[in-house]
Amino acid sequence: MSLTDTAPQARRRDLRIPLAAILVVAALAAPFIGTRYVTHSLIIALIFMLPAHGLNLLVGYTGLLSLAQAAFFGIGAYTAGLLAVHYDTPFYVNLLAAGLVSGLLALPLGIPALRLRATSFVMCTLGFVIIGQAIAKNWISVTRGDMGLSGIPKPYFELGPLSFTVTGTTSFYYLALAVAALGTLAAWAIVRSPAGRNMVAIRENETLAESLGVPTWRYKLIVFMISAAFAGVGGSLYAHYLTVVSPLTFQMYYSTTMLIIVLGGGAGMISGTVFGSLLFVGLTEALRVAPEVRMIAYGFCLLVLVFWFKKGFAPLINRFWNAIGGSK
Amino acid sequence: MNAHLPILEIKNLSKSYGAVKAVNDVSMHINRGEIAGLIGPNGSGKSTFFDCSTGLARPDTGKVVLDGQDITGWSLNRIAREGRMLRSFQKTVTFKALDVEENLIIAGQMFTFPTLASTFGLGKLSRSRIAALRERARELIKMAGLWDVRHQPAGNLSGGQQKLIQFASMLMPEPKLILLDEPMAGINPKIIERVVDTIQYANKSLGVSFLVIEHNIDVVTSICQRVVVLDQGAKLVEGLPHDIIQDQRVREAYLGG
Amino acid sequence: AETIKLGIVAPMSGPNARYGGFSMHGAELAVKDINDAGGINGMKIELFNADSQGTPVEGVSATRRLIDQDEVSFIIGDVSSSVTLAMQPVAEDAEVLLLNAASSNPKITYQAGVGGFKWTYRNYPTDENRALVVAKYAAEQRGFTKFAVLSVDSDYGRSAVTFTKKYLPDFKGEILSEDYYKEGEVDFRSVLAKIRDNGAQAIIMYGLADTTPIIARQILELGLAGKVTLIGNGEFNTEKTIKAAPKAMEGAIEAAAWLPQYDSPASKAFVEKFTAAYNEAPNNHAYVHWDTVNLLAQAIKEAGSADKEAVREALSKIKYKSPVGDVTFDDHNQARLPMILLQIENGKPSIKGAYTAEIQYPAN
Amino acid sequence: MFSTLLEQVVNGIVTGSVYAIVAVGMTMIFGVLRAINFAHGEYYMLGTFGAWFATDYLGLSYEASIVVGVLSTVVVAYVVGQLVMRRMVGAPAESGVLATLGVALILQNTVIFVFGGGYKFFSGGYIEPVSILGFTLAEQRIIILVVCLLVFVGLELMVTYSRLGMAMRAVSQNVECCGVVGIDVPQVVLRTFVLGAALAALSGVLTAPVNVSVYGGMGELITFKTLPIIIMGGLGNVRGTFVAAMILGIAESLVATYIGLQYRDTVGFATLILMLMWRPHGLFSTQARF
Amino acid sequence: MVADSNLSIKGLRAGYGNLDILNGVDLDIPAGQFVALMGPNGAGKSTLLKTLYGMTTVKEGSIDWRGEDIAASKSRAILGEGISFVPQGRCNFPVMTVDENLQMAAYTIRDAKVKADRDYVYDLFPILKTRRSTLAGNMSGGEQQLLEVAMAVLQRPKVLLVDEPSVGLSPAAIGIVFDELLRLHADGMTILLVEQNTKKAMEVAQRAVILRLGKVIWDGTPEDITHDELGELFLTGKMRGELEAAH
Ligand SMILES: Nc1ncnc2c1ncn2[C@@H]1O[C@H](COP(=O)(O)OP(=O)(O)OP(=O)(O)O)[C@@H](O)[C@H]1O
Ligand SMILES: Nc1ncnc2c1ncn2[C@@H]1O[C@H](COP(=O)(O)OP(=O)(O)OP(=O)(O)O)[C@@H](O)[C@H]1O
Ligand SMILES: [Mg+2]
Ligand SMILES: [Mg+2]
Repeated sequence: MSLTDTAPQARRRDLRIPLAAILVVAALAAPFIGTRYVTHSLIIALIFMLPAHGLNLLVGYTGLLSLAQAAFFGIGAYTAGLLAVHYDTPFYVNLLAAGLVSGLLALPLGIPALRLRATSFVMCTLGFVIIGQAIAKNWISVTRGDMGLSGIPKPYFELGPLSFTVTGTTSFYYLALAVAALGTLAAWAIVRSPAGRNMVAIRENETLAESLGVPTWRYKLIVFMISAAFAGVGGSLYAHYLTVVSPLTFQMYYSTTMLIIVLGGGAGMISGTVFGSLLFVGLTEALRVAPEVRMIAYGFCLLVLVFWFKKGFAPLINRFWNAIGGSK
Repeated sequence: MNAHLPILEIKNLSKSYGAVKAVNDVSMHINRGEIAGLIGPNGSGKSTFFDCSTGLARPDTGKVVLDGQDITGWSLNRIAREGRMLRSFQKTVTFKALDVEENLIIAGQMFTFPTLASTFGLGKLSRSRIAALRERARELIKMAGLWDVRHQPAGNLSGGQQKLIQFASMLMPEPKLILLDEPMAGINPKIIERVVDTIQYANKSLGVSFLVIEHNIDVVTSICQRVVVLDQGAKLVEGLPHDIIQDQRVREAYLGG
Repeated sequence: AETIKLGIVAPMSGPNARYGGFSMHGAELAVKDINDAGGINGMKIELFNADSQGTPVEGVSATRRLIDQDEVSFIIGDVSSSVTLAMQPVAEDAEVLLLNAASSNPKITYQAGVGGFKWTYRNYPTDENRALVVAKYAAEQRGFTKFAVLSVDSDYGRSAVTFTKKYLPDFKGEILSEDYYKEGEVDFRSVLAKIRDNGAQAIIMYGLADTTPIIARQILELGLAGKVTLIGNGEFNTEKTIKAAPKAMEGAIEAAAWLPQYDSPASKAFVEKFTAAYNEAPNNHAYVHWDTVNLLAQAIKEAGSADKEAVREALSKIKYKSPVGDVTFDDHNQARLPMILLQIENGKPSIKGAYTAEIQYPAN
Repeated sequence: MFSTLLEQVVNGIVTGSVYAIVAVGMTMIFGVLRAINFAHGEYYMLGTFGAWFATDYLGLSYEASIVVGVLSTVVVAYVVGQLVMRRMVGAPAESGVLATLGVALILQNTVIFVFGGGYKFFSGGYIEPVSILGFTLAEQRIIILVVCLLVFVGLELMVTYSRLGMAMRAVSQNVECCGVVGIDVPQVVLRTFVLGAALAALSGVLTAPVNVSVYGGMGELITFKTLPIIIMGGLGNVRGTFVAAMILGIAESLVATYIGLQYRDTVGFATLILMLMWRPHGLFSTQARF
Repeated sequence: MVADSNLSIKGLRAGYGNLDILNGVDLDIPAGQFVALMGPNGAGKSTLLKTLYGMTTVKEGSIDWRGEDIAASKSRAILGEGISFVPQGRCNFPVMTVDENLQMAAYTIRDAKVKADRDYVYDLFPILKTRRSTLAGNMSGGEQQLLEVAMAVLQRPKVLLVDEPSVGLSPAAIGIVFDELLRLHADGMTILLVEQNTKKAMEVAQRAVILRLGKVIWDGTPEDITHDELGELFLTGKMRGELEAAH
C-alpha cells in the first residue's frame, strides 16, 4: 500500500519536481560542498554505478544472477588502459572501445553460459572472472602480467580548438557524473521499452514467456552483452581514475560489490541501483572509523540487508517518492 | 493462403520417454475455423502431443505442418510468433509477480512488436500500441471476472483465477490457432459459460481455430465440432462429439461405464 | 606542541590481513618508542591506520581519507604493489610524502624521483638486487647450474625471477622448469615430483613466508630433502620455518632485508620488544614498517620541522643507520639497502655477508 | 614416464579427497537451501583454527585437537544455522549469496581480529613419509583418504535410507509440500547445515598437518575450489560430488605437472565450463519436466 | 481419544499478511460428515482449507477440534491431530519416484502398517502401480492428482481436507476418486471437499456450503438447491427468491 492511498487530505502539492531539482543541483555542487575525500568517494560510486546498472538489467530484470561483471569490468579497464598507454587515444575513444570490446566478448562467452540454468550459470560466470585473472597474469606480452599497467594518462578530449585534459579530482568527478548519467538514462530507456517488459517476463517464467512468443534466448544474449558493455564503460573510467590496472581487477570481490549495490538498492529498479551505489560507498567508507572491525561490521550490514530489507531500499524509495507526489 | 488446406496437420507423431510410449504414431488435423476436441484418459499422451506439436518437446518421429508450412523442430517461441499458433499449459502458470493487466499485455506484445529491434522502441508509436493492448486486456479481464483483482500480482490470485489469466492471454494477440490444455479445470460453472462463449466468439468473428483438451464432457460436446480420442498414446477413435460419447471403447477407456 | 600525523595504509581485513597485521604492529611499536622518548624535537607522532584490503580502489580511498579527513602529512604503505602504484599519483597531487616499505614492483621507483613522482620514496630492496645476490652466491659458492623455478604468482615472484633470468647466464646457470603458485596454494607435490625428475639442484623460490614451510614439508614428504636446495627469499630463516622441516631447509640460501636473528643490538631489541608486546615473533613486514617509521623520524629530526617539503629534502640526502647498515636514497628515491645473504647451516641461519648494489634504471 | 603419471594420479586422488569432504557438505546444504554457501570454506578454517588452538594453547594431542576443532565448529555452525541459515528457506538465490558472503566476512575477520592476521604454524599430525608403489606419501594423507571413503559411504547410505536423508531430498524438491506432509523444514535445514559445516571442519583438521600454515583468510580458497565441484557433481548429489572432486583433483595435479602450477586454480572452472558445455545439468542430475 | 471430534469454526477472520480473505466464517462440521464447499473463483475456499491446516494468518475466531483451539497451531501439529490436506495445484516431490512420494506422505507415521497401506492405495489406483518407479514430476497431470489424493489417504486422517481433487482427472478417474471418498466417509472419516465440479459434488456430499467473498452465503443439503440456483448464487450471491423480493 503506497502512502498516497492512505492520504485523503487531498491536493498536497507535488514535491517531486522540486526535490529532483535539488538532487540535480546537489550532484553538480557536490565537489564544492564536501572535501576531496568525499568527491573521491562519489567518483567511486559513479564508477561502480555503471557495471551495477548492467548487472541490474541481468539480475533485476531478466532474472539472471551473474558474477561475471568483474570480468567485463576488467576487460574494459585493460582495453582503455592499453589504448591510453600505447596509443595515447582520447578518452571517448577508450571509453567506447572498452564498452565495445566487453560487449562483443560477452557474445562468445554468453552463448555457452546462457544455456545453463540458475546456479550452473552463476558458477560459469564466476569462472569467467577466475579465468580472466589467469589470462591477465599470464598473457604477459600484452597485459604485462602481474606488473600490471601503470601510469595510465589522464583522460583528454580532442575537439579541435577546444581540446582539453581532465585533471584533478573535481573535473574527473564531472566526467564520471556525465558518463554515469548517460548510463542511467540508457538503462532507463531499455527497461521502459516493451523489451523491458519481455525481460521481466523471462525473469518471471521463462517457459511461459517462450510460449508467448518471446525469443528468450536472443533477449538473454542481448541483455548479457549490454550489461557487459556497461561494465566495460565503467572499467574505462576505473582505469583512467586509478591510473593502474592489474590482474587484481579480475576478482570476485568486485562482482559481489556490484551485486550488493544492485540488491541493496533494490533489484529491478533503476533508481535503486543509483541509490545502491551511493549507499554502498557511503557505508564502506563510514565503516573506516573502526578499521579493525570494519569488515565484520560490513558482514553484519549484509545480513541486515538480506533479512530486514528483503527487496532492498527500492520499496522505501517508492513509498517516499509517491508520498511527496501529492495526490492525483 | 490456400483456404481448403487444414490449418494444422500432424503426421505420425511419436514420442517416448524410456519405456513409456507417451505418444505413439498419432496423426490428426484441424480444419480452418474448426473447434476440435482432444480427449483421453489420464496419461494417454494429450499434453505430450501438445508439447511435441508446439515445440516444447521434440517429437521422436513425425511431422507438424502449420498452414501449409512444415514447422517440425521450430522453437516454442518461433511457432508462437511466426506460426501464430499458441498453446496454454495444463499446469497453471502465470508471471506471478506481475499484475493481471501486465500478464495480458506481455502476451499481446508478440505480434504488435514483430521484430526484436522494434521492442526496444520508446517512441509515440510503441506507446500507442501498448495503450491499445491495455484496452484489449481490460475487455478480456471483464470477461474473466477479474476486474476487481486486475492490479493484484497474478501469484496472489486463486487457482481458478490464474487459470483464467492463462486463457485470456491466449486471446490477447490474434492467433490463427489456439491449443488449450484443460482450460475449464477448476473454473466455476458460471464463468465456464462465459469462457465457452468467448471461445465461440473468437472462433466465429475472429476466425481463430481451436484444439481443446478437456475432461469436462459437457463442454466438449457443446463446443467441439469434432473430437479425437487418445488412449495409451495412440489414437482410439475420431468423430462427432455425440457419436464419441456413445462409442463403447471410449466409454470403457475414458468415461468409465 | 603540534603533533606529526602519520598514516599507515595496509590490508587489515581479508586474506591479505596476514601481512597488514604485522605491518601495523611494527609501525605502532616504533611510534610508541619514539613518543615515550619524548617525541621528535618535542613533537609526538599521531598514528592513523587505514584498511586497503589489498585492492587498489580501497587503497586509494584509504589514502584519500588519510589526506583529507585525518590531514596526515606522511603515509607509509601499501604491501601490495598495485595498490602502491595507485596511491602514488594521489600522494603526488596532494603533495604528501608517501614512504613505501614493502612493495617490490620495480616500477614504483622507476617512476619516482627523477622518474616523475617527487613524493614517493621506497625503503625496501628491489627484486633486482636480491636476484643478483642470490644467483651469484648459489652459482659461485655452491656451484649450482641446474635450477627449477617455484615462486609466488605475484609481481614480486615474477619480477624476481625475471631478474634472475637476466643474470643467470653470467653464471652458466640454466632453468629446467618454471612454476608459479597462487597465494594460499597448499599442494606442491606434483610440481616437486616434476622437479625431482628433472634433476634440478636448486629451487629458485621467491615466495610467501607462510608457504615456505608447506613446500619444505612436502620436499620432505617426497624424500627430496638434501637432494635439492631452496634459494631465494621467503623467510627461510625463521625458527618456525626451519622447525617445520629441518632436513629440507638445511643449506637453503636466502637474501633478506632483515632477519630476526640478525646480530645487532637495535635489531635484537626490536625483536624482544615486539614479541613482548604482541606475543608473536616479528616478521619481515613488521620490521620494515618499524624501520621505516624510524627512518621518517630521523628525517624529520634532520629537517628540524614536520614541514613536508623540508622532510622530503632531508630524506633525499639522509644517511640513516638502520639495524642492518647504512641507508641512503638514489635519485629515483629508491633506498640503497644492504641485502643480507644467509645460508641455513645445521638448523640456524648463518650470515654470509651484506651486499648493496646500484640499480640500472631503464632509459626513458 | 608412466610411473610419474601414476604418481600424479595418486596425488590427484589425495587432493581430491580433501576437496570431496568439504564439497559434499556444501552440496547437501545447497540441496536443502538452494543457496550457494560462500561461507563454506570458513568452517574449514574454523576447524583448523580450533585444532591449532587446542594443540598450541591447550597443549592437547593431535587426536584431541581433531575433536576440539570439529566440535567448536559445530557450535559456531549451530549458532549461524539458527540465526541465518534456517531463515533462508525459500529465499531467492541472490539473498543466499549475500547472506553467506556476510557470514563469511564475519567469521573470517572475527578470527583475524581475535587471533591476529598473521599466519600460525600447525604442529602435530603424522607427517612422516611412508613409501608405497615406489613413491612416498605422508601418513596423514593416507588417513585423509580412508576418512574420505568412510564419510562418503556413510553419507550415501544416510541420504538414501535414513529419515533425515529422505527429508533432505524432500526439502530440496518442494518446500510447501513438506509442510503438508509434516516435515519440519527449518529443522532439516539446520541439521544438514551443521553436518555440512562439521565435515568441512573435519577436512580442515585432517589437512592441517600437511598444509602447516593457518590463517584467517585460508577458507576463501577452499570455497572457490569447492564451487566447481558441487556443480559438476550435480547439485545436491553426494555420489556425483565424490566423482567430481576426484576428477578435479587429478586434473589439477596433471596440469600442475605438465602445464604449470600457475594455471592450477583455473583448472577447476575451466573443467567445469567445458563439462557444462557437454552436460548442462552436471554429470549426475535428474530433473523433472516443466 | 477425545469424545467430541466435531470441527467447529467460529467467527474466523484470516488471510495473507494484512490482507483478509475470510471475514467471519462460522461452520460446524459434525464428526463423520461429508461437506462440499463451493463458490466462485476467488471466494476463499482454498484459503479456508489452508487456514484449517494452519497455513495462513488467523486474525480472529477459533477452530475447535477435539476440545482444543487449533487456530494458532502449525501444520505438523494439525496433521498429528488427525487432519490431512490435499492442496489445490501440484503438491508432490517431482524428482522422487511415486513409491518414495508415498513413503514421504507417511513421514510422520512411524508404524509398519504403512507398507501395507501402500499396496492398498496401489490396488486403489492401478495407474500409480504401473508408474511406481517413475518420477512424480514426469507423470501426467491427472496421474499426479491421483498420487496426491493417495498420499493423503495414506495418512489415515480423521478429517480430510481436499481441494478440487477432480481437476485434470478423466471422468473415469473422477469416478474412482469420488467412490474412494465415499468409502472413506463410510468408514467414518469427516470430509471437507472443495469442488468446482458442482454436479459431482452435489451427488456425493451430505451437505453443501457455499462461500462467496469470504463469507458463508448458503448452507444446506444438496436436495434443497437446484443447479441453476447454485450458479445464480455464485454470480450474485443472492437466491432468485431474494432477488424478486428486492424488486
Ligand atoms: N518427461 C517425461 N518423462 C517420463 N515420462 C513422461 C514424461 N512426460 C510424460 N511422460 C509420460 O507420458 C504419459 C503421457 O503424459 P501426458 O501428460 O501427455 O498425459 P495426458 O494425456 O496429458 O494426461 P492428463 O489428462 O492427466 O493430463 C504419462 O504416462 C507420463 O507418465
Ligand atoms: N498467497 C496469496 N496472497 C494474497 N492473496 C491471496 C493469496 N492466495 C489467494 N489470495 C486471494 O484470496 C482470494 C481467495 O483465494 P482462494 O484461493 O481461497 O480462492 P478459491 O475460492 O480457492 O478460488 P478457486 O476456486 O479459484 O481456487 C483470492 O481473491 C486471491 O486473490
Ligand atoms: Mg495433460
Ligand atoms: Mg482454490
